[in-house]
Amino acid sequence: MIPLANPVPYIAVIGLVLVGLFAVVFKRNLIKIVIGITIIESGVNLFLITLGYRENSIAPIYTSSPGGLMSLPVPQALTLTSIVIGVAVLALMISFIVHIYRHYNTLDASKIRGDEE
Amino acid sequence: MNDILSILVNHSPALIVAVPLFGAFLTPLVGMINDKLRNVFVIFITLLTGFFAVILVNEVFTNGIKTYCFGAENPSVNPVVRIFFEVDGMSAFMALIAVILPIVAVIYSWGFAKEETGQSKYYTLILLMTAGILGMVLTGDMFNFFVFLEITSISSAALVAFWTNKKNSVQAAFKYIVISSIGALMVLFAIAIFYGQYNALNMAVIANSIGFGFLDKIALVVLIAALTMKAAIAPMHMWLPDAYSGAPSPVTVVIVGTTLASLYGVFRVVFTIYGKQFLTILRSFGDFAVTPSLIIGVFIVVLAVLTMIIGVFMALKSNNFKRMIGYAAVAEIGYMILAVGSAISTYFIPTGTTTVTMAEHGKMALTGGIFHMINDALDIGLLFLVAGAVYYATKETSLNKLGGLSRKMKYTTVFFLIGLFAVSGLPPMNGFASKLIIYQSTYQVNPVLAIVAILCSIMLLAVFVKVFHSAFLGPEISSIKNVKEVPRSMLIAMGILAALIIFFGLFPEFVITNIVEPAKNALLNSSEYISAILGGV
Amino acid sequence: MSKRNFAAVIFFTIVAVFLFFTALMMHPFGIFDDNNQPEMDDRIIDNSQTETGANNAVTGVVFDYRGFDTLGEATVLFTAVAGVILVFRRLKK
Amino acid sequence: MSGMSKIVKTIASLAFPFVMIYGLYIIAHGHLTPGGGFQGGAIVASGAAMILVAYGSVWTMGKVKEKHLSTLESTGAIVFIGTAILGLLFAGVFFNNFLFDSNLIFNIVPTGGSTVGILNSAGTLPIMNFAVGLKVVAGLFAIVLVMAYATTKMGGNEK
Repeated sequence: MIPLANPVPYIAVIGLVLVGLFAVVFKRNLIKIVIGITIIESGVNLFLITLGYRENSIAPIYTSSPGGLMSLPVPQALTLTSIVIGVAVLALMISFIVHIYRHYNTLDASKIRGDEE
Repeated sequence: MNDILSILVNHSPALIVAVPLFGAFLTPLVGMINDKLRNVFVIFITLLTGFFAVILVNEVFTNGIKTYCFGAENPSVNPVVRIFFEVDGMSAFMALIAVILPIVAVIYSWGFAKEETGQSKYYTLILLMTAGILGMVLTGDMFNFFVFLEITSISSAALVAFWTNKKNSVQAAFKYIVISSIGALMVLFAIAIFYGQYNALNMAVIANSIGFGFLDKIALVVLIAALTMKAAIAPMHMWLPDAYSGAPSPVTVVIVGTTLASLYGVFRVVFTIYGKQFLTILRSFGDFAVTPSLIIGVFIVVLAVLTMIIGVFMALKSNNFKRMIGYAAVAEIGYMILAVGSAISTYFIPTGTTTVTMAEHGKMALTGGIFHMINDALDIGLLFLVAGAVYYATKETSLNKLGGLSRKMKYTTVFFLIGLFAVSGLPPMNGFASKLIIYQSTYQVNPVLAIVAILCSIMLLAVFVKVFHSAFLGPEISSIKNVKEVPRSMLIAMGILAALIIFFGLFPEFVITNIVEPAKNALLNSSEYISAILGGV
Repeated sequence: MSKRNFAAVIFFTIVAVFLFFTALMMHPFGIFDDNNQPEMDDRIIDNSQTETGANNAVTGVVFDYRGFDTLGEATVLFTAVAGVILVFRRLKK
Repeated sequence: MSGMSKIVKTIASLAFPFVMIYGLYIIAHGHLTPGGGFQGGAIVASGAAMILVAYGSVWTMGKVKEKHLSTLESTGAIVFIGTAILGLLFAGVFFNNFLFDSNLIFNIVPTGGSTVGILNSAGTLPIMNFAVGLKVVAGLFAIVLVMAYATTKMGGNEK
């Protein structure tokens, strides 16, 4: 029996991942490929955060908290880490693109080939 | 004295990663003072890391699995909340590979990178790459594995683009970082699935509670796809020759380590995390039972054959020294996973449906495969260093523009011959020792595999004989008349690798019993890995 | 060209179908029943104040329970900065 | 980029101190309220990036060298890993929260449950927060600065 209780957040995650994957697989512009990777990353981050939600819960912070059930802290920490990693990768990818544009004068992936000499 | 040593041994899993990280953070500051001081400092850091690796490996091989918890002396194990490092035989084996390569690369760089700008960042990134590989192979936590995977891929991509004035390097770096960041995101996706199901991130905990439902299968497929992508197994091998040939040679030597570390990730996932599920019978046809291990094994063997053949044929076609070695590296990866795939498909078969001898062959294949990992690192590393030396002396990598180097560069020629013999599996070198085991065992599994493997070896020999003929023999080419032998530091680095190759070739038994056997036993014994964390040892 | 596109479409569709089923099979959103209690997180929520002294459990996780991850993450940023500066350096001395 | 109009420059320099104070607050209260080293560092770095956009990368490069940022970043990283190593020296475990429960600084243990929050608590966490904050400020700003400077200096097509 498939548990069908409210899978909408997960479907949103999959939607984001697929949009990103679509850009990576079908687009030729390097900037668009990078945007696709960033969207996949947002999808995965959303997945992690989604896993941490608990019904009727508050943020896991005790400072002046009203009390009650708390949502899970570990996915939030993981997402934080993964966001920073995403920024780092993005910065490096963009700097490679700058150099690629200087060499080839184009951003079309099908025209960017290494020489076989 | 003994006290200090035992403290160091106790903390070696943490220190082995902390030392290169600390060194990497300090390198830019030291680099502002003096170039020579910085080089000495970096070599010192790599040697210190090597020292910690040796005492850690010694400890693991004598006393079994070593765990280290970050942040607490008496951590709670039920549930596991903190990050654990878990070093078993296989991790220790990989740690050895991971510390040998940077030492060689850093010594080589002293001469090789003397003329370049941005050396401080270059050495920083090499140290970071070392730390990343070590973290990947030592950690016992899935998310930690992901973080270190990213460290290695970012630092190696940046170093691939070291020569930003070359088209090939920059586009190879972009290709490499796209592949590796997609791979890393897939790993993260699988981690999220595990976390959602088992509320755990520790590998041992996941391995203990794993089932084989739909989500587990998805996670397995995603993990294997991501890590084989990073390990350059066909059909995702295309980035490897580009990246290997685009990067400066000493960097390539360390990148070989990152590729092997990704391969280690595949082994860890398949053997340890899913090890308990190997014998679940999915469907049986009379006497013949289909198990996950059989499916995974056959799948890996098919990929392996594809990888070997593609690698060898592309190497035959290529006309660039470094690209050729890159394709040979692809083929060598094929050998490793050929052995491991046949091991998986034969060793783990439910009792009653197989004979004991078949399992023995599987075990032997695994020994060969693991032994070949370290041999591959040494052989391919040496060949790339030779190609780097040729490039340093002539500024050329195209075979058409090289010739008659043997008269001017005697030592380099000798090192190339050693590498040639080793990579094409001729005796007395290490490549022969491991490939012989692979041939023997895969022949028992399926003769066709062994025949393909032998044919590929012969063609690899042909490839490198061609290189030897056109680059080192023959008439001198006028454009490279005033070539000189490379600086001493580069010769020393090549000498270290060559000495290890000959040593491994002359005493394979010694190496197998002391290093390879513990690694193999660790892979085959996933319950020990689990109980080291959960079961109070 | 179109053959390659066709293969890409097939690949994309297969991935989409499998991911969709993954979404359906995940545990229900926001609901933790008896055999699916988040033991690790509950332990952190209960003890983070007394074990780390931090009121913010997330900071407790980031810097104490999983502090080594944060070191790795800081290292990733350091690596990226080093990489960017390396890539944009002057090539001639 | 030679900088924007005088209005933008004035507004940016007026807003910069507030952004900075907000970022520092986020870093300092990381162990009590939502936020921490990364988030606060990102805020301060974006404030610095605002100055960069307003005044142009050439002017900014004249004031701040990437070498200094690199030093600052290394310092942050060394403080971070140094705190972890001090845990090894004082408490015998790498990454131990050795200040917590000691009689030095940041040593107040909150009583469980909902509290107002005391700044002087949480052991090594605030130190690590500051180290990471320093690192993130220097790192992100270095990335932005180097990219902006390199692309203005060398133009689009020059090799």
